[in-house]
Amino acid sequence: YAADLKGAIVVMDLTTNAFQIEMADQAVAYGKEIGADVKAYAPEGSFGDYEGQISIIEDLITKHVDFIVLVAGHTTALVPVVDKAMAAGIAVVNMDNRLNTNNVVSYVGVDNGQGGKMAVDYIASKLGGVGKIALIQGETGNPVQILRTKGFELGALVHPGLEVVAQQGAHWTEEEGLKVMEDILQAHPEVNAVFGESDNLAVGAARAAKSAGRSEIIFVGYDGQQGGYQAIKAGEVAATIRMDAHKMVQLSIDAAVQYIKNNKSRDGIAPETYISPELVTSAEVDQYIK
Amino acid sequence: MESLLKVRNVSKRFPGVLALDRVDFDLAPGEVHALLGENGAGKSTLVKIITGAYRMDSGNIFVAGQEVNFHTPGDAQRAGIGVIYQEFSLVPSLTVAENLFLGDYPTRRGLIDWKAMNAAAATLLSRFGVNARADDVLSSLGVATRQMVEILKVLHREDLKILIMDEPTSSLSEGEAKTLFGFIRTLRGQGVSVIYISHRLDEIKQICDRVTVFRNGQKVSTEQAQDLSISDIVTKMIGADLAEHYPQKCTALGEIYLNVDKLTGPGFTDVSFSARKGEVLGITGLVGAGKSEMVETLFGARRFESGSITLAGQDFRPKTPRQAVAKGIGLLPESRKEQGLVLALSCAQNVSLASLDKISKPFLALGAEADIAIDSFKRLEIRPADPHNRVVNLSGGNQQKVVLAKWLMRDCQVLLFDEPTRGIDVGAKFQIYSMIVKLAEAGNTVIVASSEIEEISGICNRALVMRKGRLVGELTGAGLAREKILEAIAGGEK
Amino acid sequence: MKLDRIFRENRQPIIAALSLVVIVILLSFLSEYFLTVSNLFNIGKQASINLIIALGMTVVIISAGIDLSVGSLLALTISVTAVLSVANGINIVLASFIGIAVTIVAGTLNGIIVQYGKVPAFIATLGTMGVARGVVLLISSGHPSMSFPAGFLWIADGTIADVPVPILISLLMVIATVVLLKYTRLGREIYAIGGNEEAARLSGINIPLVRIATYSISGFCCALGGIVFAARVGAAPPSAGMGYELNAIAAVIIGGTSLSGGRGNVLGTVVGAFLMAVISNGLNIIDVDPYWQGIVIGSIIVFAVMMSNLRSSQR
Amino acid sequence: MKLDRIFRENRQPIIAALSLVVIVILLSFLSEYFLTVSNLFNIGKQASINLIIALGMTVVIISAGIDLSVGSLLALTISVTAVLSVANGINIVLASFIGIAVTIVAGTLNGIIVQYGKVPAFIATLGTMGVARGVVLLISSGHPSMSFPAGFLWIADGTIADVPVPILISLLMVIATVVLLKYTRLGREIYAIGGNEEAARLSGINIPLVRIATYSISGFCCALGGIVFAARVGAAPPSAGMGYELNAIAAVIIGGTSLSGGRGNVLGTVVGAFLMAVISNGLNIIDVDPYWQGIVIGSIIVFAVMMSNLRSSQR
Ligand SMILES: Nc1ncnc2c1ncn2[C@@H]1O[C@H](COP(=O)(O)OP(=O)(O)OP(=O)(O)O)[C@@H](O)[C@H]1O
Ligand SMILES: Nc1ncnc2c1ncn2[C@@H]1O[C@H](COP(=O)(O)OP(=O)(O)OP(=O)(O)O)[C@@H](O)[C@H]1O
Ligand SMILES: [Mg+2]
Ligand SMILES: [Mg+2]
Repeated sequence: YAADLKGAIVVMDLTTNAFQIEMADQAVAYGKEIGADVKAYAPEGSFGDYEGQISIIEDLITKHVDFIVLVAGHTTALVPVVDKAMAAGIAVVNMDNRLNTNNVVSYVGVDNGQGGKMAVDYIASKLGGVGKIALIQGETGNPVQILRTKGFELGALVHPGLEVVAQQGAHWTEEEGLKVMEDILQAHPEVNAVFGESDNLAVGAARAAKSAGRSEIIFVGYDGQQGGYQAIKAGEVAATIRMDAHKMVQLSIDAAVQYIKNNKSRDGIAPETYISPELVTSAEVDQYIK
Repeated sequence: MESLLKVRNVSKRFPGVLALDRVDFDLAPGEVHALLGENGAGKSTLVKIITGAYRMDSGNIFVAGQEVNFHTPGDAQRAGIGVIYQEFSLVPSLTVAENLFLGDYPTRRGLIDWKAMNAAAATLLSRFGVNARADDVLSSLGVATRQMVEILKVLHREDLKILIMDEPTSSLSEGEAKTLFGFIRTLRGQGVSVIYISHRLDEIKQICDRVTVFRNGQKVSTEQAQDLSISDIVTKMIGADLAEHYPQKCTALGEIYLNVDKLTGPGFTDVSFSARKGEVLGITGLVGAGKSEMVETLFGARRFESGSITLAGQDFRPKTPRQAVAKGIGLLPESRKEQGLVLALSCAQNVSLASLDKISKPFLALGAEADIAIDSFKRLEIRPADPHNRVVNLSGGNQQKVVLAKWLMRDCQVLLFDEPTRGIDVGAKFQIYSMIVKLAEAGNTVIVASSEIEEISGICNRALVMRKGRLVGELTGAGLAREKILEAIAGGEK
Repeated sequence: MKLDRIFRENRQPIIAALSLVVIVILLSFLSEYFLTVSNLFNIGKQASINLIIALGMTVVIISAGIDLSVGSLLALTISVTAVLSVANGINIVLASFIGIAVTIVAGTLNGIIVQYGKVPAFIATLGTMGVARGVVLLISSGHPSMSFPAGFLWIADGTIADVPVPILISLLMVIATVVLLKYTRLGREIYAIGGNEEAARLSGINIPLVRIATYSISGFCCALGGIVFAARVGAAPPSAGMGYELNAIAAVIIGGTSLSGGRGNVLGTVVGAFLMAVISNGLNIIDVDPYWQGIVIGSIIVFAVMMSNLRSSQR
Repeated sequence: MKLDRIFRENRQPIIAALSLVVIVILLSFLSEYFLTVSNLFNIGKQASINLIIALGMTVVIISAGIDLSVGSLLALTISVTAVLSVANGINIVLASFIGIAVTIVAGTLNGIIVQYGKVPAFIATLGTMGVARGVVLLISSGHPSMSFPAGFLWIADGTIADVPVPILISLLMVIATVVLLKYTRLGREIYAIGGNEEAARLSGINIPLVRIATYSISGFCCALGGIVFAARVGAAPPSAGMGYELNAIAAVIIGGTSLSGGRGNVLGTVVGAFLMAVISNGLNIIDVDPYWQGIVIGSIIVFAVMMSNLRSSQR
């Protein structure tokens, strides 16, 4: 029913971030399902190339695509170019990381803060409310990192028995998680649980603990990436906070299609939709492994 | 007799220049064959073509009757051709020993045998009386020492059939040159053929059997050395007679302009002298005597430890060359490639390098810059006279003239010349000499550091003799005769 | 004869320009959207930041230096400007000038460390890259999202005589850099110290001054690039400019400037920056699979440079 | 006399080593956990990958080249090995050898492009960096998570005579590189072409062979680094090795090797790599705020290099 529509999903990173790759893949697949031609784009540059995202959207405006699903790299940086795209009649749906504007067709996302809190709650329940925890942050200064850290910190306040003994920054990669965890194990060998702000970080950190013979430490990741699921199944990571990429993509593209059908009017389209992050442990993990 | 090396009809064109024009050349077994010509005549180009460093455009080369076409210098080396290039082919960051055995290291069980290499190098160095250690890093050595290393690097090879020497003595003093000639004779005795390139024509009669002269990329003639006088050679080289005489020295000296008192620094100790306006003051001595250090210190390129310098009656303590230049001092350094020229820039840009303030108004007057360059090219006969040509493309001698032009443009009151005629052909040499004397006549102070006794004798009003960093004598008037200078230099070490 | 020389001495930028033309022609066959005025302006805007930074980088590289801190310096301008204006309410124009000034000082510091600290430029500017980025994170950490006022965005979105402002700014900077390098004493001295520092010193050139000036100039270019960036994104992301150093250096080298110093020219850099922007824009327009983009971009750049060098250095 | 010369000629690595010692002492006062055997092994393991890559980089830089593709080549080894073994069931040892071989070929290609294509090393390897990363993404795109078998992880976790295997591997590679550079003909020829390529050519050295060999060696080091990386992480993330080029180059230059080629030594690189690893580990151990880490790391490195250079080049 959306035949002949040209669409695009613009993410930050199609190389390192498995969750973003997943979103892109889902969007392309869902496009096929409904007969729209959806292509995935991400900037060439490495971490944090917002400027590259702007260039891509400018190129998409030039190409007159019908809709763009934007996983923005920054809350405000992309607002001007999104305004331009909307003015050019392109349906822009903001997904995942929230833009600081209402001038989009719709926002579909997950509450990252809530996810951070869920992670602490899970750790608290596993530790019986008492223990020492470490936080391994994503790319310092990144908006997603900031939200997840905030959620984690707020969540930790609720559990007076939990003590945050270490908090270190890393890029979003396995090897950074590994390295930071190795150092944490030296300085804070008493640590009982670790929250990694992405599955990559948790998997890398768990690997460090395993090498050091500390398999009893509880690791919780974030995103719901295949690597994370595998690690949960193998018992190395206890849980992850899953964001349902498929569902987000579906809601986003549906909103865009409806907007186009409505003759570019937002009537009847929810301005924002939050889907809940879900906790995935070894009990649920099988259904998600591909 | 069948030629060992036969060059037929070789041509080579560089952008804008026909460097070699259908040249023939023959080298007989066991002869020392001089290859002469003005700066830019094409001598070095022929050498590089023979060894495969350059590709010829057309022509044929035969070694021992076999046509050869070396693609790399390595091929020529394996065929028994050894070359001492005009421009150093040494690696400054490596040690003397490694440079001597570059590309041909002694090994033991596949690994480099450093002990053997250093020992062999030490033997070589002492056999030739070179004042350097096998494990000295080359960049810490003076130009003359490096030249000796360059020579030894080739001489020690055992498979040598043809030896090509492109201006090997241009930075050697007479004593070292003599030692070198001894070895050339020995090699000739062993049947090695030698091509010998030099601008020091007096050397030709000493060691060469035959002489070939090039002019403007063409061969002029080949003759027996004994049949030619030096002035014959000069005539052939420049295509006209050269009135070879030193300019009339200026006699009307002015007041003392530069005074040096008990100056001590790295390389020289307790040096005192003064120089007047209108004077050409020579500084001579053996290689490594400290001449270069001395003049570089006056120029602010090196720091001195104690003593004082007075310039025009005022205390002068230059910390950088910039301060010296601001006070009207110029230095023509001894190593043109490393110290004199910015090879990537054009000739005109090199000429104006020390005088940018003069053409900056506030934007650079590029037209005026080119005009000034063309003007000095005429005065110094720099070829090709194209101000926009990159200086790296000039022949060695012409490059030296560009450095000279740089300081002529600056209009200095004190000019320090360190080996000013290194690598310069006879014709140009006398032009430079008359230029130096003219500068003095105009009331400037000129200091010439040189190990060429001829020029000290020919143009200086007075000469200081240095030995191991100390002033050991002062020569004036009749004392400036050749023999007297030689005697003073050698001193007690005879 | 004259033309011949110009060609000979600028072989690399000229052939890079030819490659650029070939690629443009190819792309306009592959997509109807490519060769449109609006897309060309697009490319101009996209190239502008890299180009402005690369101009400063050209100056530094000609002097035989290198500046890895460009991305961080760009972010520094943005954050200082944003914190002053958005968070502290200082007038945006004044704030921008302060941001630019701070960045020039940081660039100058690079020069001082290289000249007087005798630290290789690579390490000195790598250090500054880390330090400046840290400062950016620190000063903007309390303000996760700062947006610039609409008027400021004119720098990115405005046009003068129908030409987008970022393109005009880059044009002005190109002219300024050409004049600097070709027609001023400082420019000539920059070539001289890059080509042979010792010869330059012995010609009485003030090496410290010239060297430090190159890094200050680079700092200024980063600052200007930062302002354009800030106006383009309308915000002050602390990760702005990450990885820009390699792009800027690549533009310079594609344009025929040699990393070993002493030679190079500005027009080459312009060609280099446009080559990169055109390829990246073109691949998006003709929908090359993102996985393939790295492969295609890498190959085209290597190929373009290879074309311009083959036979050039035959003897 | 002899010692004096050794000191004079290795001033920079020696003072860098002294800075390293000072930092170690400082850190052991700041944290009781720092100077423990287990943490030292930790640092050794963390330094190992950068060190192994930096050894190859040292070789390339001494020859006056540069290799920006190291991170991508490392990822290439990992992905090829993973795809062959994990996804296609080929024996892990065989798969590793194929991965290593492919990477050496890619490194050799760098050398061929630089030598015969006459492309500046910076651009050639920047191109390869993009191309190899693209290949990695392509071949691993169908396999989002590949984990290596437990036996393979021994390369990272195992010990021989109580010393962790990665440390032993780096040690072996250090010895091999020292021998290569100091005691083999190839090694000395690498110095020669870096110090004065024209002189090397005129001395009959086979420039193409030597130059290409340096890039092959770098490729081999990346491959080995990749194997250690894969075993450490236990997975094959396509982003492996991003940004490693700057770290490796920094280690080399901190160790006193000059980017202009012709000089430098392996022990300096070892010191450089350890200096970087110690600082990063130390800052984590003493819980320095992540925002401050960039500032502290940048400053320490610049300061360490400055110390080793001041007065060294006085005349
Ligand atoms: N690489 C080059 N590129 C362009 N022109 C060159 C090059 N090398 C030499 N030339 C030109 O070729 C001509 C011959 O130069 P060559 O070096 O052979 O002279 P030469 O006889 O050795 O002079 P000199 O006595 O000054 O060393 C000169 O005009 C020179 O400018
Ligand atoms: N940069 C340097 N470092 C260490 N030693 C040096 C350096 N430069 C020169 N020397 C040494 O200092 C001594 C004096 O050298 P200098 O070049 O001044 O001699 P000179 O009298 O000018 O002779 P010539 O110019 O003929 O070589 C020599 O033994 C030389 O090897
Ligand atoms: Mg010559
Ligand atoms: Mg001298």
